[in-house]
Amino acid sequence: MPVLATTIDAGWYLVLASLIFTIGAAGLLTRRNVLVMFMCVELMLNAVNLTFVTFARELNDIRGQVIVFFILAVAAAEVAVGLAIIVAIFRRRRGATADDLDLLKDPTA
Amino acid sequence: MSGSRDLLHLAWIIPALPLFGAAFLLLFGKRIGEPVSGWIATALMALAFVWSCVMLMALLDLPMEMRASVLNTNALWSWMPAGALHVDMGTFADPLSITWALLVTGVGTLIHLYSIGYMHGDERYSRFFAYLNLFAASMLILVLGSNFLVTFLGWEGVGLCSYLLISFWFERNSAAVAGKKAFVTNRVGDVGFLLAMFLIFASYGTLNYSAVGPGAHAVSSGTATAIALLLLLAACGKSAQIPLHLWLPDAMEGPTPVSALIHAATMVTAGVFVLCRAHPFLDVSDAGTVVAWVGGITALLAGTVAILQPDIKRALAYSTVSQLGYMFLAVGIHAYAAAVFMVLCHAFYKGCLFLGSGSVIHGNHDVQDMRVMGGFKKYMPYTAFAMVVAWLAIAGVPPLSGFFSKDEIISQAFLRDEYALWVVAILAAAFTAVYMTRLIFLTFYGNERFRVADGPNGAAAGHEALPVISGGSDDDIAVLDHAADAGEVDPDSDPSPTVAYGDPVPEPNGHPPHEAPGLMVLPVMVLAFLAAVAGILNLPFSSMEWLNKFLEPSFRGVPDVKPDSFAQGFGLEMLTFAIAACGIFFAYKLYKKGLEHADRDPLDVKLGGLAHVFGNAYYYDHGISKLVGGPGRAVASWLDRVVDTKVIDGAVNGVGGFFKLLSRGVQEIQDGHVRRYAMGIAIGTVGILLYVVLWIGR
Amino acid sequence: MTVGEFPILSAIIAVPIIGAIICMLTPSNRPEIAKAVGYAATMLNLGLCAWLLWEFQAGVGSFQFVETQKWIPTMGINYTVGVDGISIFMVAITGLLFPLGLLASEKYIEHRVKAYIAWFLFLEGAIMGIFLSLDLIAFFVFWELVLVPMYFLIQGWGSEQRNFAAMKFFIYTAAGSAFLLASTVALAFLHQRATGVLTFDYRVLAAWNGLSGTTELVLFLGFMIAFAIKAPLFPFHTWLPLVHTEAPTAGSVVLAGVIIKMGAYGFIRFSFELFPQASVDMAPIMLVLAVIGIIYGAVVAAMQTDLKRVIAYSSVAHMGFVILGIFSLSVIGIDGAAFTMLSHPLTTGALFLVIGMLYERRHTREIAAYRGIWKSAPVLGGLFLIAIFAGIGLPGFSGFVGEFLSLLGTFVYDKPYAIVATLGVILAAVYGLWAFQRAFTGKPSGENATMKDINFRELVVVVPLLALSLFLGLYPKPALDRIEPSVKERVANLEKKSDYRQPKPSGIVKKIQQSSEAGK
Amino acid sequence: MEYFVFFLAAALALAGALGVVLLRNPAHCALSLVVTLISVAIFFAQLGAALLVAMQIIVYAGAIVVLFLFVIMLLGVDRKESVEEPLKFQRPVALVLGVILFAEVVFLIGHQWATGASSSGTAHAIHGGGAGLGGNVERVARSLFTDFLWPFEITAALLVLAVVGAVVLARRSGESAGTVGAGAAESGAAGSGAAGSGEAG
Repeated sequence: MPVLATTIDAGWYLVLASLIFTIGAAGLLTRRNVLVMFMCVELMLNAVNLTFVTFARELNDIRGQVIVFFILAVAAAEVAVGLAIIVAIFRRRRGATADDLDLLKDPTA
Repeated sequence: MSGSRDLLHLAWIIPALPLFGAAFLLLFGKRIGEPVSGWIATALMALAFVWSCVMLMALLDLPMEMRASVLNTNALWSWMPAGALHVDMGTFADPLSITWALLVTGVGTLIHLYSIGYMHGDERYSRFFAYLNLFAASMLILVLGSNFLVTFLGWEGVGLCSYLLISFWFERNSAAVAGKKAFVTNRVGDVGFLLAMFLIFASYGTLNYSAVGPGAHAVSSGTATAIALLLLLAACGKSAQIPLHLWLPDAMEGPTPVSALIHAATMVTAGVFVLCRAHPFLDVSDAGTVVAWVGGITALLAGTVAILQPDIKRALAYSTVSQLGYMFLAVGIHAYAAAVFMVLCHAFYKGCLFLGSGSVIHGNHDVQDMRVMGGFKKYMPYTAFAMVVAWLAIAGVPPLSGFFSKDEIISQAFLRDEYALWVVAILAAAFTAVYMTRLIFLTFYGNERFRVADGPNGAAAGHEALPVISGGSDDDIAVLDHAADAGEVDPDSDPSPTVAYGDPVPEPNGHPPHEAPGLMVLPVMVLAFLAAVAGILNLPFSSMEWLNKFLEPSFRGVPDVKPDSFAQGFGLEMLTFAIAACGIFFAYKLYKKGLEHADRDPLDVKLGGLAHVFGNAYYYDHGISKLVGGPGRAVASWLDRVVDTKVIDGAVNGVGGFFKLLSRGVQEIQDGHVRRYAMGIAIGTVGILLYVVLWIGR
Repeated sequence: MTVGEFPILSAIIAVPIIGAIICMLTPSNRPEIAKAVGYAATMLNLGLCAWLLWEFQAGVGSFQFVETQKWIPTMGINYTVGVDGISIFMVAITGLLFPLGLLASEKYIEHRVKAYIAWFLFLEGAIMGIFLSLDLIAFFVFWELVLVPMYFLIQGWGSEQRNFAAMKFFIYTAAGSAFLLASTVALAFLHQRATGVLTFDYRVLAAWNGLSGTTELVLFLGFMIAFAIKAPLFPFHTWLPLVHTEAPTAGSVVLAGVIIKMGAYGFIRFSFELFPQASVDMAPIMLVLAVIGIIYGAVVAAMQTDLKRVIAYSSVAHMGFVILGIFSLSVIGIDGAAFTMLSHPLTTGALFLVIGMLYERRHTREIAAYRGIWKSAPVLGGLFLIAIFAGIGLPGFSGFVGEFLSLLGTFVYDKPYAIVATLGVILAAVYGLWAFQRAFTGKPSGENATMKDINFRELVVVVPLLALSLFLGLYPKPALDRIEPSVKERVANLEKKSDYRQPKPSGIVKKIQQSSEAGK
Repeated sequence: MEYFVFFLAAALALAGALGVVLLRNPAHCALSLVVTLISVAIFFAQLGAALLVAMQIIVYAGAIVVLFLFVIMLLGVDRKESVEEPLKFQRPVALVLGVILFAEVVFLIGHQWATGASSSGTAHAIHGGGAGLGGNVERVARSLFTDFLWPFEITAALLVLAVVGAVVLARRSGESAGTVGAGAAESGAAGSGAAGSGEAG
């Protein structure tokens, strides 16, 4: 397969990636649905992936792509476990939002 | 001769015998039971007495100058080796200690014998004898110790036994309180003893008696005075001298043999013993004056209190305090041999009086209020006879022992130019004659007040006749306990409650008394005999002062003062006797018919307002009780409730509270909301990046 | 049999901890197995302690049986253990108290026996570690480790207020140890800065003595707070009565017996050697606090209505004597202090054990609830009385020896402190006998009249302590012979490293001794 | 052409991202997430990472988003989220933080210090270098199975653990593990989803 190396300046990719990352981060902070928060995490991961691949090209280093490979694998594992936790929580309490999950709080306070 | 010395090194056997008895009876006494345990204890005491006699022979075998030699010391084992301090557990056999050992074992044996009868049927019979043996052992350790610390071991040991025996009938609260009071008061004196030991060690580095003589001369006279005064404080505690005398009258809560043995014959003379042992400190300092005046004042004041006591044992207790005052007076004027002579004679006649009074109480169904006695001579002739002999002895009627012993002290006071003390001593002698005569006449002569009176007085008094017990230095709890005790009067388990001045007259029990069994009468008679003849130990004729000569090695360097002429000596003695005779006559006039009304004492009437002061012992006991029970308790309670709980612990909890409050504020952030935490992370990230940005941009 | 190469000190620390682990592995529905493990471990350790005592050379002041293992070499932290005359008896008494404590808990502990025994064994190991460690970090680790089992013992098997008491104990003492850790680390780094060697070895740091005056004082204060809280020195004592009342019997025994001795031990072992000049300078303040503790503890003890609180406050007074002896800076005084540390566990242990027995019978510690039980339970009452008298310093019992030497040492050093402190013996009689009078004398009624006397198991628990107290009271020489060389070394070092000089005995002493020699 | 594709994809990616954050129905969010993921795949293609393009589509857009939708449908949480924000200041602070974060990152992009320089040896080069290194897939594979073999194996273990963990977590208490599909994460999660649906029904 021929290498489809673009000539677009890396800066564009990086700015775009940081935008997506920031949007994801802001979404994580503002959304209350646990699933959507999860998706925001995925957004941030993707932004980082994009950065990695961009730098892999810029620096002419294949290891950037290898890292992304690992990130993908870890993301898959994370989603599996995370969704399982969400399912378990939903079973126990009918709440849908992260605000319902405040068990870490000292109940006496 | 060296054989005798080797023998003297075996002096430790004297205390070891009763000590073994105490341990044995404490462990197995309950199984052995009555009366065997009593006999075991008595036999061991008798053996100890025999061994003391052997020691005496060994001592007499030595030449005069070797009798108090340091070589008579036998160190059994090294007790407390620490730094420069080397204290041996050892014995020191010299005339002084052997004299006391003979006294303790001799009188002790008699009192043990008496107790076999007296304690008959008591539920803690064996334990009583274990305590008695333990007491004897401690007392013997006290007198035979080779240094101050061993003496202190015995000193505290007798205090312990005194506590145990005073509160022997601990079911009665007043007994328990009295025991505690005795121990605590003694402890005040012990502080003096401890500090004296510290000072002795700090001044010349050893606590051995063998170094007392050179030590006293080596230290400055200020130090010597301090040591002597601290020992005086210790002696005041143990020997019930003013201002620490208040425990002795209350100690009469104990069984009567205990009163005789501990609180008349032996333990209370420990103070005299220690001052005699440490006499070089008195010799080189002026502390003797203080000792003499403490003794003189005690002798006089206790005598004034004794004349109005309704309780036969309390009267004797105050009498003991008074007689001990004489001994202190003698020690204070450096007439040590006279003091020892007095100790011996006093042990005999006071032992006899106490045991006699025990017989009286025993025979009179455990009632010890003299106001409801009278005419007992008819019912208990032997006891009456013995007590009359002892009475004459203590009152100072020649040729009984008391005459010689007391006269010796009074003459010595005069001869040593202590005229003020001499006057005090003579006055005290007069009081002695009065209260003893009163005691004898109220008990054995006059009208028979134990019969139920048909006058209005008897009936009226009878109904209020709950024996209100003299309190200790206790407090509201004790008061409550008194009420509880009063509510459940149980004469069987409440033997002989003491009666204080001003207490209502108990209901006459109506039964005539009976003579005590032979086992009890025998020791009383023996003591009466000794009280009568003990004077020959030290007759005031220069060739017959055997005791003085015997004790001389122990009191080396103390000047002996003799009357200038026989006439002067004789005159002084006759004067003393005349005073005593006046006292006897005065009391005889008042009490020969007994009491017309049980609740009205003629002397009381005669003295008017003074009677209350005398009868209540100058309100000293009340005052101390009020002080300890009032402000003392208030301060302690304030320390507990306010200082400890509020201030100190409050500060500690306050620190905790402050942090708790602080954490309340911080806790708001940690509210368990995941997104809040995420926000925290975000802020942190932004912050770190900001730092990086600024770091690059600088 | 000689110790030889056998690591006996490590074994003494390890045996109870291994026992605790084995104990945890036993099935919880078979408490008798856990009990057997507990007895086996404590008895084995007692045996080891006895062996150690036997092998310990008297007359030697330096450390014996020293073992060293690298622990965290990069930080200069080693595991170093050793024993000298001051610690040997603390180890021995710990070894003695634990089997007795276990035996005393036999009836008192009914639920979660396994966990109780495991914690108890763990506690023993930690305490042994404290008395044997010669590395400051190891010492600190064990110091903190003691808190954990103690916390759970109080919290799990205490009385009504146990949660509060456990928390207070933990936080109070942990607060003190924070200062200890800070000072330790600071000391080691200062030493590194001066010499280039980072080490926490006690012996190396003790030999250094290169601190400046102010630094030394600050570090001394850091150590002092930790030790003073544990000791407990007035005014850091308020946790003690609370914890004593709430702890189970064996907990109280161990607490009063050895845990509060850790503070006093720390003063002798660490403060003197590491901060000699500061110790000398601070001695007057420590003496004042000790004297206040003696008087105050005794006065407040008299006012208590709870038997355990009486004894707890009396411990405050007794520890005052210990601190007094230590900061008298004289051989006699420190001898007395070290001896009191050995003797106090015996008497106070016996008292707490007897109170525990009363509690098992009546389920109350209020003095007012008891009355006249000497009549119904004569042996129990007798033992309590003996323990009281032994505790208030009756000559013939070990308490007197320690008290006497402490006071004597202080008197030689500075008279006023000793004079005031001596008044404590009066107050001791007041609280001791008053408590006895209120609880044991009078006419018993109701449950008090039918109270069962002591049984054989309880006799076995109490009698050895009192017998040992009596023995040491009459013949303290074996103990003093082993304590004194170490104490002498401590004082000699103190003189070498600070401007302190022991008061010289006056010339009179020689004269007297000569003249009494001549008499022979 | 390149720029056109890039900006189109960039616009789609940003729109998708904003959709995830702003849409109130979780199902819609998931769908807009797919848009972003596919756009990112396009970027990967532009950047010459052929293997990652395939993985992005299969794993992310395929498996993960499907999983999200599964859970959403299964649990019936496709209700709209309320607009109210219970936590004070959460939204404005999040917005401000987002802006600052973006500014900081962009600032850092402009610095050589942050982006670093190429350290490429021949072994890791994407272009050129030694002959016979093959295409992108081969190069990634070579790197993966030589230098990164150990992390690769650990990742495998991680995935297995994740499967087991997911099964254990999603299993209803007391219910036996039942049929656990070994291997892929999806099957485990799906199994749990089935169990969950039984309860929901």
